[in-house]
Amino acid sequence: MGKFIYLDNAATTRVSQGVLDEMMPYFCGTYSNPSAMYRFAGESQTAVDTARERAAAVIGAKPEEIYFTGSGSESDNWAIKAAAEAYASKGRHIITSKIEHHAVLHTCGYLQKQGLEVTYLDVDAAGKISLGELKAAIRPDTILISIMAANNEIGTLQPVAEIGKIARNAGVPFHTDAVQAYGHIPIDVEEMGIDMLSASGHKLNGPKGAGILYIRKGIKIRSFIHGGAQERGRRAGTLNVPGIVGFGKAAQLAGGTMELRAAAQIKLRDHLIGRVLAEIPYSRLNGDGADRLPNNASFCFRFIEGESMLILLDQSGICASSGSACTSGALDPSHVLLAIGLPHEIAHGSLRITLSEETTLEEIDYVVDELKKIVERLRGMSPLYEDFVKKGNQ
Amino acid sequence: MGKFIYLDNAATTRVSQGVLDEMMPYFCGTYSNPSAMYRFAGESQTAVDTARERAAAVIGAKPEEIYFTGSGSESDNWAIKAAAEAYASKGRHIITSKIEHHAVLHTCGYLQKQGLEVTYLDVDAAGKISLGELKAAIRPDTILISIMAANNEIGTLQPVAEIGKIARNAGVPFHTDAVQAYGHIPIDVEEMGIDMLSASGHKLNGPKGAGILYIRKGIKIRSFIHGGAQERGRRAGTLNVPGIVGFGKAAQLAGGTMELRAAAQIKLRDHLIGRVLAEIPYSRLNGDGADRLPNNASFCFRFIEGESMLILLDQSGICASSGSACTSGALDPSHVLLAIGLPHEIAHGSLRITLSEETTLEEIDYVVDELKKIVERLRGMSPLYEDFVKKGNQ
Amino acid sequence: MYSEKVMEHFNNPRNVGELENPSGVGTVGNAKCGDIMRIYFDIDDQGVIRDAKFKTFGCGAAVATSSMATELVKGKTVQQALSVTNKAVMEALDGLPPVKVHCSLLAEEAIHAALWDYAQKNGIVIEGLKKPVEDIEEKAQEEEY
Amino acid sequence: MYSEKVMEHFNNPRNVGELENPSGVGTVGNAKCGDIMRIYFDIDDQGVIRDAKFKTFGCGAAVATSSMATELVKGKTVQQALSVTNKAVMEALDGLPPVKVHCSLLAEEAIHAALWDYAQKNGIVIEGLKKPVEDIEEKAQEEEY
Ligand SMILES: Cc1ncc(COP(=O)(O)O)c(C=O)c1O
Ligand SMILES: Cc1ncc(COP(=O)(O)O)c(C=O)c1O
Repeated sequence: MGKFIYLDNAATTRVSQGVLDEMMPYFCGTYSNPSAMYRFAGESQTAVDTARERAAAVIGAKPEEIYFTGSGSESDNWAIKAAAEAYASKGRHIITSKIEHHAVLHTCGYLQKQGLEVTYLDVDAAGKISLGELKAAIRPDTILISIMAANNEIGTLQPVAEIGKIARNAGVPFHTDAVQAYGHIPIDVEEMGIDMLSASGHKLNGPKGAGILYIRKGIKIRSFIHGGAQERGRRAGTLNVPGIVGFGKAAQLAGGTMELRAAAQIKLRDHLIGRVLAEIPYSRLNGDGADRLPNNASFCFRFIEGESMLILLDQSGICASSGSACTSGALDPSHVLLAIGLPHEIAHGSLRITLSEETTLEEIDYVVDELKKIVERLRGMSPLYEDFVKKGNQ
Repeated sequence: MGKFIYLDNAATTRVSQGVLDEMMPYFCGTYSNPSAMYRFAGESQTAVDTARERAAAVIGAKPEEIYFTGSGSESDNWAIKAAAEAYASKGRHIITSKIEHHAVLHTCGYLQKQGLEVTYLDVDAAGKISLGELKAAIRPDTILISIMAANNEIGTLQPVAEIGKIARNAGVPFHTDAVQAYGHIPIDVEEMGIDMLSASGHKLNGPKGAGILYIRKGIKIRSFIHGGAQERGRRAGTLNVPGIVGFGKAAQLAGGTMELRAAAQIKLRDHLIGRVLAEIPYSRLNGDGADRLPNNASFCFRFIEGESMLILLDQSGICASSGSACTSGALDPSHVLLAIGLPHEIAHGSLRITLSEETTLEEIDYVVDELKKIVERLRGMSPLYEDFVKKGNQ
Repeated sequence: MYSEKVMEHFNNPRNVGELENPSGVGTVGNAKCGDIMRIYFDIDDQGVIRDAKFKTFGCGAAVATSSMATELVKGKTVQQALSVTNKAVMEALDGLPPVKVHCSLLAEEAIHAALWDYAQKNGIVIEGLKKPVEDIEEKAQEEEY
Repeated sequence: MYSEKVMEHFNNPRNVGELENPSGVGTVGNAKCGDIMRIYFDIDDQGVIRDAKFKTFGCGAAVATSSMATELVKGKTVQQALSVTNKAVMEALDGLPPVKVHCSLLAEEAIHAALWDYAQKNGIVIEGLKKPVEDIEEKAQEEEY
């Protein structure tokens, strides 16, 4: 196989050379534990401080409001579970949406078993929550609103600033899972009234195993990982210095190129969407046409199933995904696609294509050409398509 | 400063070249998310599988009993909190010791606030728990025994096999924090009756931000980080492939060289201990003379304070620690030194020297020579020493 | 994730298609679970399966098991075809990942459904053949985490 | 972690030692907290601090603040010495890390204690000087995590 086209950048990204270069000195050279007394430790500490500043700058936060974690999932778990504890005396009600990542949904499910009440807001056909429903869902005992900034499957952006305003007016802390959004679209925690925000390094050409939780100063929150006094006593564990340094560099690079990158990606993305919808019958775009991540295109193709598509795409040298990477292997179709109202058999035929900075027009065109053949081939062996054709294409 | 002698290997270690070489392909090359469908993901998956086998082999576990985490602290938190939940219907009592790492102690403290009861076993002057006291502490509602394999400050080894036997007989799951022991001393989870075990990559020349929790098959345990289906649904978050690969390689290397390395380190360690005790008056060795980590020497020097020693050692090019790295900056002396019965002012004068594979006899001799001067100098400005001398050295 | 045999059958599935006037046809599975298999049989007077075709909506394993199942029953008598179990299909494919075992069950059920249809049409009873369930729902296999 | 000034005073502490027959001596802090400071003053008939010495058991900041505190009071009158506050000591050292601020408080207390001793010995009252507390316990500054 000559071709290799990686279009699963929502699942994970390649560590960029600039990021790796920045990390390298901290494995075998400046390897010390930053919290030690000797000067050697000071060098690691300085590197961590720089990373914290860079991570903060991308979202208009103060460096001391950034806490380094081991993943986006840890950040989500921390924000939600620790808020549930910290605000237990105020209430036991959380508001989230039906299309959150499992790191949020399963954490909420866990808390429900502990007796908390969770409202899962519906989304419309484009994947957006209703601000009216959000307002209506807020109760005196609501202690947290957790709504993602951008959906990992269908790319839909939520109206974060408006959610922040509603939360602020109601006096309810607002957490946003920005794992897909951080470094990809403009976010300002001040302007948008965000109180907590999760991000993950490997979604922006940074390292895996490095995430952040932004916690606004003044937000009551407990530790999730208890132990040593790292991260101002809030997140125990020897700092993953290379990972943190890599996160910081990735954040800086992503922040610096965001506008140009987004513009280029939107052009490619819309070309991809345009060709697919025009050239492949019975296909649909999932998510919002405009309010979507610059690098995300999510489709459903009727009568065929996602995994088969993925295997055939793979044989054409194309890496893509169907639903989110975490849930592949599961039998149920994506909860996100069901939440936007798709019936099961259509939801099963989903394909997510997520671009990188390096994706080219030629690659996109090649993908569409291959995809056309693959869809046709799979429909040729689909009993659903057979029935559909026989019934006269209603 | 020409000299650079790193003797704080209990805090963290240098990533070895062999480990880094093994990790390198997984940053910019084979960077995929192992759970994806395409063949590119299979390469990451294979690397993770190999790492899991290597990590398991060091402690005689099955690969599928190894769960990768983001740190030793996460592993400790997971084991203890999730066991508390899983066995809640059986009881609410945990047994641990007074000299555990804060990742265990603060987790237990947290659970106490949730209403659990925790027995903190005393240790003797050498830092060992009493098996009799352990037996006596077990109650019908005891759901977990968590005793560390080796102490991070004073290096004392606990009688893990005997603890395992007692736990097994009582039908109580046994967790051991082996962050300092894994890859350094022989551990066999079968022979020793260990049900859960925590380890951390950066303590054995592996990467920071990569840990494991061994969970024996059949041990009921819940997730700690909820979300995606990674790690058989028990630990969510995109796998940190380079970190996991690095952990595996470090485990393999450490396991393979354990005997020879330990023998060499014990020789150097005992030389160090011998010279210090012989040549520096009013000094003491902390921990057990024989049952101690091969690379750990922990001392107290009367009349002087640890941080001052560290700064002066640093100026001689020597990196060491006083108490554990995590707690430096704290005002209280180490809880471990207090637990073995030292009065505060002696505990404040502690120094921990932890060797690496690369430590040489020349380095050790240099350290002792410098240390002698430093201790003398600090005693020369110590009011405690002044009083002691004036009172005629009683 | 898949064996080479599975991949080979997925890439070059045998017996894809329909039969004009099949002796029996059976459709099993449902779109909710993401797998639907339809098997057509052409069975001669001796009760020998002369031809078999399939159409499948589903994952790689679903396609491969359909392909293998049709291969295994071709040329067999109806009675022999009954002994083509899901295990036989799996073994012939050098195994399936645990999450995909249900596809092989589906293939077995599809054979049974087509045979049942054949029996119904011809008013005969095939020994050992039970009326197939059309819906093979997964048993909720939730472990407690 | 420490400023260069702090490091300089730690490495080359001024006025380390004892005085044979001091006009006043004060010891503050306790071993439990890990800091003990003792300051000796030689004060002339004019009430001018002619010489100051110290001994300190404690961290780098404790040594540096002792050194700086003795430097700052030397040549000053007793009354002037009273205005050498912990803030003055900290500023002269280009600041201290937050966890080390208590060391500068200890230095201030040590000056006061030595002056109190001098006042007691000479039966005089120094305006604005209160009997020093010997034990400066840290306020438990536990944040809730
Ligand atoms: C005994 C022990 N347990 C737990 C830990 C925590 O490990 P980590 O820093 O990787 O979270 C450490 C090291 O800091 C340790 O020495
Ligand atoms: C929206 C969203 N939230 C959370 C996560 C979890 O991040 P991580 O895999 O770094 O734990 C992901 C990615 O997997 C995501 O896309």
